[in-house]
Amino acid sequence: MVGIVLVSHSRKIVEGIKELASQMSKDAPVALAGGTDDDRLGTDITKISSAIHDVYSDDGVLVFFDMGSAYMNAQMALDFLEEDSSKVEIVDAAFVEGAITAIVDSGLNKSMDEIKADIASMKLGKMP
Amino acid sequence: MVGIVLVSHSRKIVEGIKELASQMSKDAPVALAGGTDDDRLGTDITKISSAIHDVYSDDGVLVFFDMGSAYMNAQMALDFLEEDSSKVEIVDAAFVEGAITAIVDSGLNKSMDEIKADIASMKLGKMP
Amino acid sequence: MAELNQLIGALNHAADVIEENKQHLTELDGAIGDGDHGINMSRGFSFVKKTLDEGGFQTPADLFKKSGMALVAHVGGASGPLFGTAFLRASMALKDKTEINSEDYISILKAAAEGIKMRGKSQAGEKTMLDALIPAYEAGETALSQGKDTQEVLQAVKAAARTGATDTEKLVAKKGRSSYLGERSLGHQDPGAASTALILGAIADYFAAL
Amino acid sequence: MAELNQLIGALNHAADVIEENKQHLTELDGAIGDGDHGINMSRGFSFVKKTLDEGGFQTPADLFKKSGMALVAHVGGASGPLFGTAFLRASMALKDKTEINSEDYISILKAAAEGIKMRGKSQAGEKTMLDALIPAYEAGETALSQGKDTQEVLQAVKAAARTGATDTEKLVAKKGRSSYLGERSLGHQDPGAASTALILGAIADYFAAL
Ligand SMILES: Nc1ncnc2c1ncn2[C@@H]1O[C@H](COP(=O)(O)OP(=O)(O)O)[C@@H](O)[C@H]1O
Ligand SMILES: Nc1ncnc2c1ncn2[C@@H]1O[C@H](COP(=O)(O)OP(=O)(O)O)[C@@H](O)[C@H]1O
Ligand SMILES: [Mg+2]
Ligand SMILES: [Mg+2]
Ligand SMILES: [Mg+2]
Ligand SMILES: [Mg+2]
Repeated sequence: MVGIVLVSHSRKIVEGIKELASQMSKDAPVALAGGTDDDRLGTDITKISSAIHDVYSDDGVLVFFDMGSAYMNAQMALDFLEEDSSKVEIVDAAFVEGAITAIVDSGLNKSMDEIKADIASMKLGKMP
Repeated sequence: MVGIVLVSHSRKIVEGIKELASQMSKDAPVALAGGTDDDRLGTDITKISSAIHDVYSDDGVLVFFDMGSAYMNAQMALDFLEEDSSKVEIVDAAFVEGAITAIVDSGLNKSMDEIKADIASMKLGKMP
Repeated sequence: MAELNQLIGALNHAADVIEENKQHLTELDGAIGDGDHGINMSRGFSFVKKTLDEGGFQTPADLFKKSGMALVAHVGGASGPLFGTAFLRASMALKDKTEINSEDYISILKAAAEGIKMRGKSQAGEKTMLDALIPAYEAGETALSQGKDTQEVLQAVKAAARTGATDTEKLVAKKGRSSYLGERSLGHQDPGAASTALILGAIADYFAAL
Repeated sequence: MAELNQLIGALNHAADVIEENKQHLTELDGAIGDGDHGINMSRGFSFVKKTLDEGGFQTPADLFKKSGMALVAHVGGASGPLFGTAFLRASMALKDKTEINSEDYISILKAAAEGIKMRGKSQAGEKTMLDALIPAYEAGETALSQGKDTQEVLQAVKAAARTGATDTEKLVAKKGRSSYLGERSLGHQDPGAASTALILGAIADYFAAL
């Protein structure tokens, strides 16, 4: 199953999204990276890397993020990834809506490409 | 200033969005309606109505929602509103991204129409 | 067919049946939704029962309005505004009637379905409660046109709702949570259609037992 | 210009200057961002200081790499990956040099700016740290081409960074948080440009005082 990583400045937001999506999809591998290492609003590359690590498999990983600086830290995490980073993709999609669709899709055993097709219409041009 | 109401199945999600946006905009009137009246995942028309009430002014109110059933409950709340519901609009926009933009905009004293123009590109076709 | 007291009895019975089927409805929703439909309906109808206990209704319309408001306020899921709107539309259709006959019953089911369509921007065939409710009132209309008596009309409604609910297994969900699943929703019964069939069945059973 | 020990001293001084200006940077960010730039930078540079204290650097490149990683890991805001990438690019530009001269200094500033452009998908004129850093290395290049000595080059860099940071007041933000404000960002200094000017100023001051 495709792993889903949620990167947000806010721990609450990613916890909420995971709760919501898990009701509809118990099995999808979802990992969270919300807030800084000292639990302020912000993002943490170490949290992001270990979230990717937690849900990594050959099926790939999709990384969702809330705002531009979260994207930069996610990119940074990919640069230093131990795993094969060609299987990990940061996606430009509405955060809550895209993540829920992707989590449900992953639970249905859809492939990376199928999931990306399902969220293609949710692009927002969020990359900085 | 335009009031911003955030309706979500999850209390955590709306609390997180508000925290995030308040860092960038201290003054905008933001009210939350997250979770059911018994604090499960879901939405509550009473919470929605009182959130609208809390931020209502002649400048208008924009209501953001996470998923289709939240929209239905928000519509229901408008049907029963004490305030002038022609000034209250439920918007189809990416939840986190649209809400943050709108909250910052409201803090900048932008009008309903200006805010709606700023989030027009974040439409997702979320109404059921 | 029914005065205020009997309508109260019928709604009370419907609430009991929903409560008995809480687990079943939640399981249906767990398969293709978020697994809360039983909880939502049980909670909503427990407040309907409270409303019924408080009493003080002026007309059947008043009864349906207050019951609908209880659903709107306490269900928490999509079924709240949908069943709530259904009850409110039923209330509006009744105006100041003091008792209702079988024709009124079919009219309020139709009004309820229109309310759901409006609220949910939905229609027949999308694997929702409408796929129980629409065949139900259509069967009622047919029974009426064939000159059937009240009990027969009620039984026709019950049977058609049950069949409609079962037949949602053959539909791909287009509305609500289960629409996220697309084709994977096939083979599963829609929870909202199932609860609709339970309610209409409970009403028929209540009047049959009078 | 500098061996490992002096570079460590210069970075230590830069860290102290950032700490002294924590409040100021946070205020700048409070006006047009989310009000955390001082906190972010202070936290990041406190970990840089820790790294400097631990020591054990093989080369200047190693020093910049480890300092950059400290920023990447602990800043928490956009400035983390951006300054982090800047330091890492500086490290790569240095290769295995054991000391650096004023030409090397300008080269690593240029490499740092390229890193920020890549990471932030940004360019000059967007009201970011680049609007201090780019004029700074350009002034350094000019000073070098005019045959100025190391101290003069460092001072030219410092002065241009400071002017560049002040001039961000005339720019409308196109990147990062402040871009949400559009025209309303006019008249305010970009916090990242301000911290860039502080760092380059601290480095010049450190070497001037040697
Ligand atoms: N747009 C809609 N139109 C009609 N019925 C709908 C619509 N959306 C959902 N439903 C009905 O609501 C039921 C789900 O109710 P429930 O589980 O209580 O709410 P939620 O989906 O919010 O968790 C579905 O089985 C379906 O019958
Ligand atoms: N895309 C970008 N390119 C270059 N610099 C940027 C970019 N985004 C933000 N910055 C810089 O980062 C600074 C803000 O840093 P900071 O406040 O620490 O992070 P955040 O904005 O995530 O809270 C800005 O003042 C600006 O100089
Ligand atoms: Mg449900
Ligand atoms: Mg639900
Ligand atoms: Mg900031
Ligand atoms: Mg920040």
